[in-house]
Amino acid sequence: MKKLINGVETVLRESLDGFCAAHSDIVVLGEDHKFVRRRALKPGKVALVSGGGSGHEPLHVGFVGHGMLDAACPGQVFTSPTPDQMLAAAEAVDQGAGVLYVVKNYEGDVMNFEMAAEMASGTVATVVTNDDVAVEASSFSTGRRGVAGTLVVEKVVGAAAEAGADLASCQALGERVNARTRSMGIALTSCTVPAAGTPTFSLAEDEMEMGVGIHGEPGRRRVKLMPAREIADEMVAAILGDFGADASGEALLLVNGFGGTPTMELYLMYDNARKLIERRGIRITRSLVGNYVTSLEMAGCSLTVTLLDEEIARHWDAPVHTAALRWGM
Amino acid sequence: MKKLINGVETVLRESLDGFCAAHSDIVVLGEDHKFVRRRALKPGKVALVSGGGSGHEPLHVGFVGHGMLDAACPGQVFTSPTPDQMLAAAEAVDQGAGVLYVVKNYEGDVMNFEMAAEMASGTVATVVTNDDVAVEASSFSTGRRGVAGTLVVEKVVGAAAEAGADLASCQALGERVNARTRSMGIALTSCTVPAAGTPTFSLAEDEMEMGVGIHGEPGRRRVKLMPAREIADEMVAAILGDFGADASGEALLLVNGFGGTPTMELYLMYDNARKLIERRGIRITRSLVGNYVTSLEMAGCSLTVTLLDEEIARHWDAPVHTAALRWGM
Amino acid sequence: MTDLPGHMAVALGADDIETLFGAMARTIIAHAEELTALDQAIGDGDHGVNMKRGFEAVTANLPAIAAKPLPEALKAAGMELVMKVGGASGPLYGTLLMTLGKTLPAAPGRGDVAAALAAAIDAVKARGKSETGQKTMLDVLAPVQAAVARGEDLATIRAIAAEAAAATVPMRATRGRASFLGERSVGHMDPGARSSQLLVEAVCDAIGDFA
Amino acid sequence: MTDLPGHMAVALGADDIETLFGAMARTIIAHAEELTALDQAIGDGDHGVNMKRGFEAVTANLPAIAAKPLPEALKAAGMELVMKVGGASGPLYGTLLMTLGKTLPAAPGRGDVAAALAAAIDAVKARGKSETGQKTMLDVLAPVQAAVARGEDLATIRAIAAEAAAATVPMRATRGRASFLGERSVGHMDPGARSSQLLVEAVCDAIGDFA
Ligand SMILES: Nc1ncnc2c1ncn2[C@@H]1O[C@H](COP(=O)(O)OP(=O)(O)O)[C@@H](O)[C@H]1O
Ligand SMILES: Nc1ncnc2c1ncn2[C@@H]1O[C@H](COP(=O)(O)OP(=O)(O)O)[C@@H](O)[C@H]1O
Ligand SMILES: [Mg+2]
Ligand SMILES: [Mg+2]
Ligand SMILES: [Mg+2]
Ligand SMILES: [Mg+2]
Repeated sequence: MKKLINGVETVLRESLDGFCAAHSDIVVLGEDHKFVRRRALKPGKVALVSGGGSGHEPLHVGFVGHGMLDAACPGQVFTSPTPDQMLAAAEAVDQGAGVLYVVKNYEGDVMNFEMAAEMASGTVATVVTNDDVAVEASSFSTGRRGVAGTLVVEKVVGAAAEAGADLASCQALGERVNARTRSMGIALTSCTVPAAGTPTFSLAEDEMEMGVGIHGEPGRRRVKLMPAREIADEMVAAILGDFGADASGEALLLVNGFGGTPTMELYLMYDNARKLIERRGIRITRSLVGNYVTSLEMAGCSLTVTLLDEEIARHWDAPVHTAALRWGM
Repeated sequence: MKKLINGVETVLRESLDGFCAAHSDIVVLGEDHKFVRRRALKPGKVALVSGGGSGHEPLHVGFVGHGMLDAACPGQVFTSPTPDQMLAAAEAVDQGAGVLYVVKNYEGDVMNFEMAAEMASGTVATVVTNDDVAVEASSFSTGRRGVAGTLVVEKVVGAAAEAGADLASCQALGERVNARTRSMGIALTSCTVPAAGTPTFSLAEDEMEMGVGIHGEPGRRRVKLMPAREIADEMVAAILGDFGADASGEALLLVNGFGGTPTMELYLMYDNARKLIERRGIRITRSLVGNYVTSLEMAGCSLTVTLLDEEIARHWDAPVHTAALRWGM
Repeated sequence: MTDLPGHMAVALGADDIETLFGAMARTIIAHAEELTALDQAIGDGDHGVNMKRGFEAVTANLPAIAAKPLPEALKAAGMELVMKVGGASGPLYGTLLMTLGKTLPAAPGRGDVAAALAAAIDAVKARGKSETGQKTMLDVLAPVQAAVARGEDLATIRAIAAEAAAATVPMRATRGRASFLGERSVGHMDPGARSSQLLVEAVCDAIGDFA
Repeated sequence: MTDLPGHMAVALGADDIETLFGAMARTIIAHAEELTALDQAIGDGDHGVNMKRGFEAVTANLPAIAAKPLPEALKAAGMELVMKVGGASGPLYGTLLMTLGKTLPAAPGRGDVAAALAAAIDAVKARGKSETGQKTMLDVLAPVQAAVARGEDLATIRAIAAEAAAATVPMRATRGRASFLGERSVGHMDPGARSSQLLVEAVCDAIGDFA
């Protein structure tokens, strides 16, 4: 395992210390490293709290700040945070208008946030994101994973909360954005959880995983490495096929790197995906390309498409000032 | 070689197409993919043009936009662009106040920009960046490489040009920022130039390269993998040692990922480096952490320290709106 | 067939509780790498790491935990797991222990144990929205509860736990991260089933020692 | 010792020029992987890729280039390299060919070739701020020029080019990317020295064919 660390026990703590020192104009570290919160809270605003396993940086701590999250709870690498973290975070940022938890759909995350909500004293609502089309949804399964589309939900609901929307509206908007968002990911290499010390899976020099999540978990299928165009084609087909007849009008396209793929290749994937999507009559009017919801050093990427409407586009465009997303201010 | 590409011949073209489509609000692609320029040019402003081999994205195309570059010329991967590119770019963005070339100190880049300057019809000045302390400067050698510190020069001079500074002032400021900037890099893995198809070098599971540049070139020394703290210590010592007695006051610290290192580790390195620097009596008042001057998928990072003064800090803080750096607007 | 040790019907002392939780913690910590490797195959490679972190916390607080009556000790250990393990296994094992704590009397007999286990398993199912047959820890916990209720001896209970864990290998997961793999989850032992087996074995050993 | 072919003192025809540049292009393209591998060891792994791109452009424009008189053909090929190769080798080989074009008469004799090569090497030194002994292409070009000036035959010139390239192996680089490696540049052949050797060999072959 080749990592820039001092020991597997202190990775998370040292990384959070660095993050909060580098962005001390935006964030404050909670006690015992339980959460990262906005430096400047806004009285009367619905508080947005997210969290999840670490190793996906900048998600979620990089999205704490004006126009997005009020707090994020970093779990151990790829492990849901614990209820005490969410309770402490909610308490630190609750401004009397209630707390909205944004939770990615993994049983661990859902159960821990659920326990926190049960223990909470204030008003709590939850939005569960499940944008990953690689996993077939079925009432007999855990359902779809929440992946990079979570960023879109956090940005859009963050803007609405900033603009004064109440808890119920924020929750409804979050569910609506999630319902209009689909993602799919692929990996060329695995990643190594520091505490595990060895790669989660291994791929031959000519293999790739189709339909991976963001935890270095194996995908749906192992296939031969394909040209970027064919990879994009399969991803776009899965995403648009899942939208079905709903897919038209304007859309946001997020090409998300998993951590080990060069920016050059991400833009190349964007070029291929965009052309395929526009050929289907959907106009890409908002774009984001980069490492936003990562899987440590995994090579690969995901595509996320959100079907826009006036409200969602307006909130996407609204000013945001976080460590990882910043515009308009 | 595992890459998200359609073929080594088209990597650069498709990637630039994607970049310019994703950021069409900011940039325009020049004909024959010779350069990327700002969409909105500012009459009467000194034009800043940079460029270099590709594979370092977001450098330089990601720094084209308000408050930074007017144009960037992307060469083939790790290969200086050619004089016709620089001539075409300069012609496209020259607003009558002259053109300043920002060139990283590699013989290829220097010679190609030199030929372009010799062929140019308008007024041209050049700043050559050479911030890499890993290479000993000597009159008998090529001198130091220009690495991640180039970002600082481009940002600061870009702000000055935006504010109306003339060509001579921009050049002088660029040289001053460069003189106050030092960097040093390390690598845990190599990278693979697409057209070459195999990694440039190879490292054992317990080895690292101390003092690498940004081209997957071998470093000064191959050493056993060390804890992050010791790595940071050697890098900080090299940088501050080179500044010598000049090193005091406020500084900017850039922890730059080479493309394959997780964000989590970059912040951990920031934490370690910052503490070591502050212990030496220098106050870190500006920070930047992320993949900005990359080496394809190489794992590793560089530290850059710029000693600030009021003018440099003010230009660093000034609004910028590019694909990769954005604040204040 | 020997019965569960008779003195289970009297209150466990601090030493007994320490032996019980100590045994559970030791086996989890000793098998952490194996559990992680199982989770690398069909999950996200953290089950051993998670469980180890939780049981290290239990170990660190063992004197305080063992000083309490058994029901309170179980609740405290369960809360420790909830606050330290994270992931899916934290809330589930936490719920299991906390519900045992809520249901068991201070001096439980065999019937009490069977009933408390049944209640705890129901609580896990409610928390996990899961059932047996989905390739999870429940596929070990449920047959073990049934064996206790039937009055099987410790050796038989151990054997049933081992068989049940092995029986998850051919299953297709429909809950937990392994469910994302669909058909590809077949052919691997469920990590949570294995950790449940280890815990059951540790408890059997500890109880055997009391006897 | 045979002299340079006598008809070098008459103007080269389009066929001869096509043969000359065709031979240079073919050898560079055929050895591109070797040149890249040399550059991976002490540079950035693109020398073969760069030179191949440049000589493919020369090949694509060969009819137009060969239609010009020799001096113009050399300038055109040099400009092609400048605009296509990039890196350090583009301006340097471009300058070499362009200066040859500026210096050689349309119907050069041996003395003209030696003088033109000397001028072209000076131009490369000026462009590269370099000298011989720094582990670069100059360490092949300079001894080859000296051999031409001394009147060596083609076989000797080839042998000198090969020896000169091999002699860069033990050198420590003080120019070019290899200089960043300091001591670690010792023990590897300079990629530009090798490409110069290949070009010299190709020219010798082509000239031999004219004879
Ligand atoms: N809904 C559920 N019901 C019961 N057990 C579950 C459920 N989800 C997961 N598990 C158990 O948890 C184990 C995984 O735990 P762990 O790896 O620590 O958490 P995570 O899956 O969040 O990484 C699985 O092997 C399975 O036995
Ligand atoms: N200043 C110089 N003078 C002469 N030759 C040089 C100089 N710098 C580099 N070279 C030659 O160029 C070769 C490298 O070319 P290439 O790899 O194409 O360019 P780059 O070094 O820019 O990647 C070296 O092997 C060396 O022979
Ligand atoms: Mg997990
Ligand atoms: Mg090069
Ligand atoms: Mg797991
Ligand atoms: Mg090279």
